[in-house]
Amino acid sequence: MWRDALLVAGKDLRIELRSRITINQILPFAFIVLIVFAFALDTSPDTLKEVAPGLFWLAVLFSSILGVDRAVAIERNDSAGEGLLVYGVDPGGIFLGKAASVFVQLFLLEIVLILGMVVLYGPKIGGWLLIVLSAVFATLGISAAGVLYSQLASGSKAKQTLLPLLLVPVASPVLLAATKSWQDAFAGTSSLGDPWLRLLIVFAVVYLALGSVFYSSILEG
Amino acid sequence: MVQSVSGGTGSDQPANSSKAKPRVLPSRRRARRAWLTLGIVVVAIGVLLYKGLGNSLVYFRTASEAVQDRAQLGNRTFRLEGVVVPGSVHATGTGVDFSVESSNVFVQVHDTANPPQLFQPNIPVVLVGHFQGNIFLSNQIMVKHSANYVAAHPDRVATVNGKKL
Amino acid sequence: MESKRYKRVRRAAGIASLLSVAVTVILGLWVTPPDVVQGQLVRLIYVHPPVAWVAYLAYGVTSIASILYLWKRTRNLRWDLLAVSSAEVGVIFTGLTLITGSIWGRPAWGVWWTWDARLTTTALLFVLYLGYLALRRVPADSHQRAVRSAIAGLIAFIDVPIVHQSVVWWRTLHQGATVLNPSLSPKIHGEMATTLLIGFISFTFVYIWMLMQRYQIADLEQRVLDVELEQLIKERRNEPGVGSSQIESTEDVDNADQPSKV
Amino acid sequence: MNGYVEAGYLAVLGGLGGYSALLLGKSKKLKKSLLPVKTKNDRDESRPL
Repeated sequence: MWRDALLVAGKDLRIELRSRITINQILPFAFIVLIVFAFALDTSPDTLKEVAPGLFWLAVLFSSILGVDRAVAIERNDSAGEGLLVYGVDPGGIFLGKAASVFVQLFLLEIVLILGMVVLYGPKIGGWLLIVLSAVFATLGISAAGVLYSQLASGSKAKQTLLPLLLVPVASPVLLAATKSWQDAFAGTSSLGDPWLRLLIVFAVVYLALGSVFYSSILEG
Repeated sequence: MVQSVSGGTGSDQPANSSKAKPRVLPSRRRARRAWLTLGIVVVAIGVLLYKGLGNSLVYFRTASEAVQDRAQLGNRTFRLEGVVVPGSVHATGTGVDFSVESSNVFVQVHDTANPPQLFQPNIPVVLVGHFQGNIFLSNQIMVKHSANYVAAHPDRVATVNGKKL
Repeated sequence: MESKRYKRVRRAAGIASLLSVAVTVILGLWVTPPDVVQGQLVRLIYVHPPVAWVAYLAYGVTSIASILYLWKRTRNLRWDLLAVSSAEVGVIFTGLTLITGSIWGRPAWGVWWTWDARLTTTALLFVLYLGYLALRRVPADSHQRAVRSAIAGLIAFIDVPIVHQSVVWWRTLHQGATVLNPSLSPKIHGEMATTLLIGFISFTFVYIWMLMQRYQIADLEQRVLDVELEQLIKERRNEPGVGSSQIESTEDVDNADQPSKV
Repeated sequence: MNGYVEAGYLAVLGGLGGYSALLLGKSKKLKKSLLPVKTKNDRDESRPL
């Protein structure tokens, strides 16, 4: 399963590297979201500083919808997905690979985005270790839930509206925990024993496990 | 719970046959792996339920905690909880002045909004506002009533019939 | 259309729910005494918690039916129909929980809504199962849809214990459980407790009736699809004497095995 | 009583009543749509088996 996961992740990332479809769409989108938030709240710069973590993770969550949609769409052309199965690639491996590929893309996006946030919102940032660790696990959780739900919603004409409806509630605990954990980190009051970080780890583990168990059922069905 | 993929019928094949052949796990191993993973999920959720969060979702701070964290709170807006001290309530033109108490720590409150109808002495309240000096300026009072229900006229209750569900 | 037994049970549940809800309303609005703290407002306790309980129950049934569908040995499309029926009823009851809670919250707490853990997780529950129902509308063959929605239903159910325990784990404005609290000692007595119990029972009856009614609709819809398909096949053949396939279908409708599993 | 209690009860009864009516209407309609098939012209033809 793990080898298959690496193969699929490598394949997806190579496709993305060559086509640059996701990055060309997602990065501008994420920045637009950040800028629109700044517009909406620009009358009170202090508020903007205070809610910066929440806005950041909202931008990531919205962007992830585009990312996971693409990750599943890759396999739809020429029934590539069936091809993978016929080759005997483990469905759990496909899931983990896709989640990993989305994770890498989102994580890179976050690095760029955090620079944008500093410039646009100007929050005080401290506690880098907690910031990085919560970002890792939050992104894992969002990618796993996202790939799972994107596959669940695939094949529907209303997918563009259905996927957010399904994914946003499921990912909202992750969004909440990531926001709170970043708030703690920004306030500089927190250690690595942050309860929100623990929550993020639990969610990442749960979504990854559920996905690798159920993915074969979805593909088969 | 995990079904073999369509076409993945080769359950008789060994798990790690030569690389050229499709590697399909035997269905029993597959099922065991599924149960193992579900076990992880259950344990993870269990950890979350038992240990995980405790009081981390801070909807409000009690009066004693707020006084303790006074320096850190500054004049940030937060929710403060405490029991309304009897005899401290004075209606003002726009709202009401009173004190709240928790663990024998008292906080003086100046409220500028209409209190809800259940507002009364000895009831726990949650206030939204911020400190100014040692006075808590509140612009919203929420009553946090308990889950106890007692008949207003106990003599009317013929039989005590506290059935459990 | 349906077996006599199914019809009888459903009718009994219908009558029971009408009667018991009437009793709950009469007891709740007029017979029970006002509360020391809440006064007349306490009367909302006879509807709000029972409605919330039915929502939990409905999602529990959905989850069990989903598991039974996913498990190959018990796989049967009827479980899928049962799951969606129960989820839909659950969404109705969750909506009513939110509405009655809001109506109670305004006078008792002073706010229509606040983002404490109980209210937030309940709102989340509502949206999760709305998503479940939306997922079911995705065109797919029935097996595919059943598998997908079963998985989504199971994942959504994770929120149910979180909703119930939220008042224990976290600080909330919402009060703790009056009856099903950790120490299992009810904090309500006398007529009030009896009425609350009757409330729980009566809304459970309503649930049973609605579930059976909704399940029958799901079943009928399935048959209409089958009949339509057969009619199309028949038209395609367009030969005299082959129309018997249609009679076969009506026979199915007459005495297909009835949902004794409900 | 005080408006809120009545509103709460009305919301529950109205909501449940409305949904019940919807269910009843739907099943009636579906049953009707199945009936004509039953009474079609080839009803009397020899049944298979």
